[in-house]
Amino acid sequence: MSDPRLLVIPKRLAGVKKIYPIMSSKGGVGKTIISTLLALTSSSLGCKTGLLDLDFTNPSTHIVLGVNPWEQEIIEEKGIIPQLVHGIKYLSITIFTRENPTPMRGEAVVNAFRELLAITQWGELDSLFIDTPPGISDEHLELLTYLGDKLEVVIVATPSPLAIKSVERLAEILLEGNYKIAGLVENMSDKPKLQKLAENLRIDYLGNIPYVKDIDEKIGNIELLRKTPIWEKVLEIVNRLLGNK
Amino acid sequence: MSDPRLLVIPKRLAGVKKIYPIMSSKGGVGKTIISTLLALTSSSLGCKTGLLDLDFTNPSTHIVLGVNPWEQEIIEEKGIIPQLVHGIKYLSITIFTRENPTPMRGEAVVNAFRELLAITQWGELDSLFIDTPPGISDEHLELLTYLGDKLEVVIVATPSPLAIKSVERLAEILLEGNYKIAGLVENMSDKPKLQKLAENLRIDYLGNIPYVKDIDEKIGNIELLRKTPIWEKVLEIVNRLLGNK
Amino acid sequence: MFLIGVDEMVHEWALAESIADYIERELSKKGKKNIAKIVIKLGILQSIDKEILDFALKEIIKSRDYRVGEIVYEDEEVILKCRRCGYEWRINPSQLDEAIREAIHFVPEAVYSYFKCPRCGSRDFEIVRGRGVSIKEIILGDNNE
Amino acid sequence: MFLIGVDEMVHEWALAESIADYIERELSKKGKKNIAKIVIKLGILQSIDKEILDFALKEIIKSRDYRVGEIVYEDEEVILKCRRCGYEWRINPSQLDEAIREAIHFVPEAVYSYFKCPRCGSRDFEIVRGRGVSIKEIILGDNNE
Ligand SMILES: Nc1ncnc2c1ncn2[C@@H]1O[C@H](COP(=O)(O)OP(=O)(O)O)[C@@H](O)[C@H]1O
Ligand SMILES: Nc1ncnc2c1ncn2[C@@H]1O[C@H](COP(=O)(O)OP(=O)(O)O)[C@@H](O)[C@H]1O
Ligand SMILES: [Mg+2]
Ligand SMILES: [Mg+2]
Ligand SMILES: [Mg+2]
Ligand SMILES: [Mg+2]
Ligand code: NI
Ligand code: NI
Ligand SMILES: [Zn+2]
Ligand SMILES: [Zn+2]
Repeated sequence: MSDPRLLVIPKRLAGVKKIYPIMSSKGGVGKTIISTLLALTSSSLGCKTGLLDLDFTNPSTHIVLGVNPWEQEIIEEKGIIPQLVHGIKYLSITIFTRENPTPMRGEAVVNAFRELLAITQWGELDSLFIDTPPGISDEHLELLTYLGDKLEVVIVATPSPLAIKSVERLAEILLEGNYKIAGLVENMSDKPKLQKLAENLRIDYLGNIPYVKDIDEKIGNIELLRKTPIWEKVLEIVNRLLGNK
Repeated sequence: MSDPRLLVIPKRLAGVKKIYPIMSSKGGVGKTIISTLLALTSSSLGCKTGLLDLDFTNPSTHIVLGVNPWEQEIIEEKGIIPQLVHGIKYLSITIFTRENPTPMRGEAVVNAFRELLAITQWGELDSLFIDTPPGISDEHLELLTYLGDKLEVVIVATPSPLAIKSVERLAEILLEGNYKIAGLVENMSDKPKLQKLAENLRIDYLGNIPYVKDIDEKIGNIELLRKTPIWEKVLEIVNRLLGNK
Repeated sequence: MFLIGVDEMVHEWALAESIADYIERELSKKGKKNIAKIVIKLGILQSIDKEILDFALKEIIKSRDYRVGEIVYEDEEVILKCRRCGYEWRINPSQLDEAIREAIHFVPEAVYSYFKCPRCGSRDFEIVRGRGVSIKEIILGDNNE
Repeated sequence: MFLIGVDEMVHEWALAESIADYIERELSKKGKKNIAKIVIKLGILQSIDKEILDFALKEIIKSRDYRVGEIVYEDEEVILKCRRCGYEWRINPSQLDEAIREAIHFVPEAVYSYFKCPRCGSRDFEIVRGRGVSIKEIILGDNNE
């Protein structure tokens, strides 16, 4: 650990009680929507909540939140302070890259990760939710390797055969490294089908979120999202996660 | 270019007439299914076809093809020869990693990419289809930077707001670098909705593939896949791509 | 520097703290309490405000249990190199549009969203040198104080 | 080596060709036609068959328009280092299960699918040295022939 930035990152997160990265090696299973709604529902329960978008080369939590990256403002105070969006402390690389394409090789991802986390002052938070990209590469390894002790990973999967293999591979990495797994969320699924899988992997089953056909029309509008069954289900899940039930 | 492997990679692909990477920064839009079906339908038309899975940390074309990685065999002849699977020359890193999780940082991805392409003898092919991971990182940049002149990129998108932004960002990178774009495939969409987007970006619209509810039950079984409307539509698209219409 | 309230409160402070922590760790590894000299490289891509960084670093060090003799800053110019066509070029952040300069000031990798190779248009380029803050050298002092 | 038909046809041939191409390019850059000596490092993780590589390389060079005096191979042992806990360890591929050794023989990065840190279980480790084939040194010869 010869990178000075790695020394201050734990300090920047010292006031954060729980960090929940939302992961799945498979893309398109709902990580972005779920991480954003986990943050929003947690905040709606009165918890101090943060949301960090780590999908540097394809950031999209701002689209779910309805935030225009061209209007985000950088607030400097012994670092930078995440902006308050719908009550949550929100940080995405789009505050710097706007809507431009940002292809990054692994080395650049590592630098962006460390720089961003070294300068961001999260303050006091009950929970910080982190949206992660698909795959298992630099973003995930930086999180696990340097913040592993503080993490409780939320795994997202759909009941598709393409997604299930991915869950098994991800769970194997987490289990053998003794990382904490908060549980498995089953998305786009009207009935719970992955309880058995969770049981076999010995991870908590957090619940299933139904497939909602017209969800795309509601993305970007919190008031509309709040009225969907997805919100309701995520609220149940966040209650379970935060130990409220 | 000081890596000796980069010198032989173009030779290994010298007998390949066209290379089609299937790309989208967004995950879960159908890259894997579409790249696999593009290869299968192209082969069904009598074309010599290859399929390469570049999604190293989450490979899944073998699941669509119904190939058991534990039964794949490595054939050595002045390098390695891709296995014939349902008539196509097929190569996935799972031939080496089996079904184990394989987290890789960018540097490892680069090494795996160059090693694999330096030792693989594709022979004579009309078309090589390449499944790529989501995001825009080392796998994509290695392809674009070192094989750019031979590529015709197939972009896949769904009509979701989360996918559209991604397409715009990807197209921007390809257009400004003067890469050839074969066209845009709209997936999980019963009506063509992205024609306008394609037109604005000045890329060919290759067609829309309907949402097929029970597709997951057919994954891994080519005979069942062949009877779906997805196969039919991909066949139309491959005909357009190969200039047969 | 962006919406600056009090000068010394800007984001250079966060970087100064990481340098101070690094020094502290190096000293504690060696069981020492002071360094004679530290050389800090400032890649100009990040447009670090040297005066502010220096002020912050000295303030932080004052509050710590060790001493630093001399702090030397060395500017490093930016060289970018395209992996696709090999073209090398320089950029001078002070001539950039303010918003872009600010973005790169916070996260130098934002350079990938605003720049492409002037010759071939590729965004696959390397920051050969001049990215940002790094510690080039630490010369330990004696321990007798 | 796997399902080997003729010895010299195995995958070491593909690697030999990349070395031969590299030499050719270096020579043509310098306008020379022969090298006195090339030193090739063989990281033992890849279990390269030295005899086969040597045979293939010499065969390919014979067919080319340049000459190579001496080819020297240097084995390099494998050191892996965990990024999470800092633990360093060695592996000896000759003691591995045959199928795993073969996988790593073709693509050394397959090591990430079969190994984890023996101390903390992390797969985020670095191949510090010993990965595979690389060219350590080329000493040019004179040009008069
Ligand atoms: N429960 C759901 N019902 C219907 N569509 C969903 C649901 N969850 C996610 N989606 C859709 O699936 C797509 C992928 O979701 P996203 O959150 O971007 O996944 P990821 O971040 O894992 O790639 C989006 O178009 C989103 O609108
Ligand atoms: N046309 C379609 N209709 C219904 N489901 C589809 C369709 N195309 C893909 N899918 C499903 O969407 C999921 C993601 O597809 P996949 O090919 O793995 O996407 P990607 O490779 O882009 O991540 C899979 O579960 C797949 O079965
Ligand atoms: Mg996402
Ligand atoms: Mg895929
Ligand atoms: Mg500033
Ligand atoms: Mg072998
Ligand atoms: Ni600043
Ligand atoms: Ni071999
Ligand atoms: Zn260029
Ligand atoms: Zn370890």
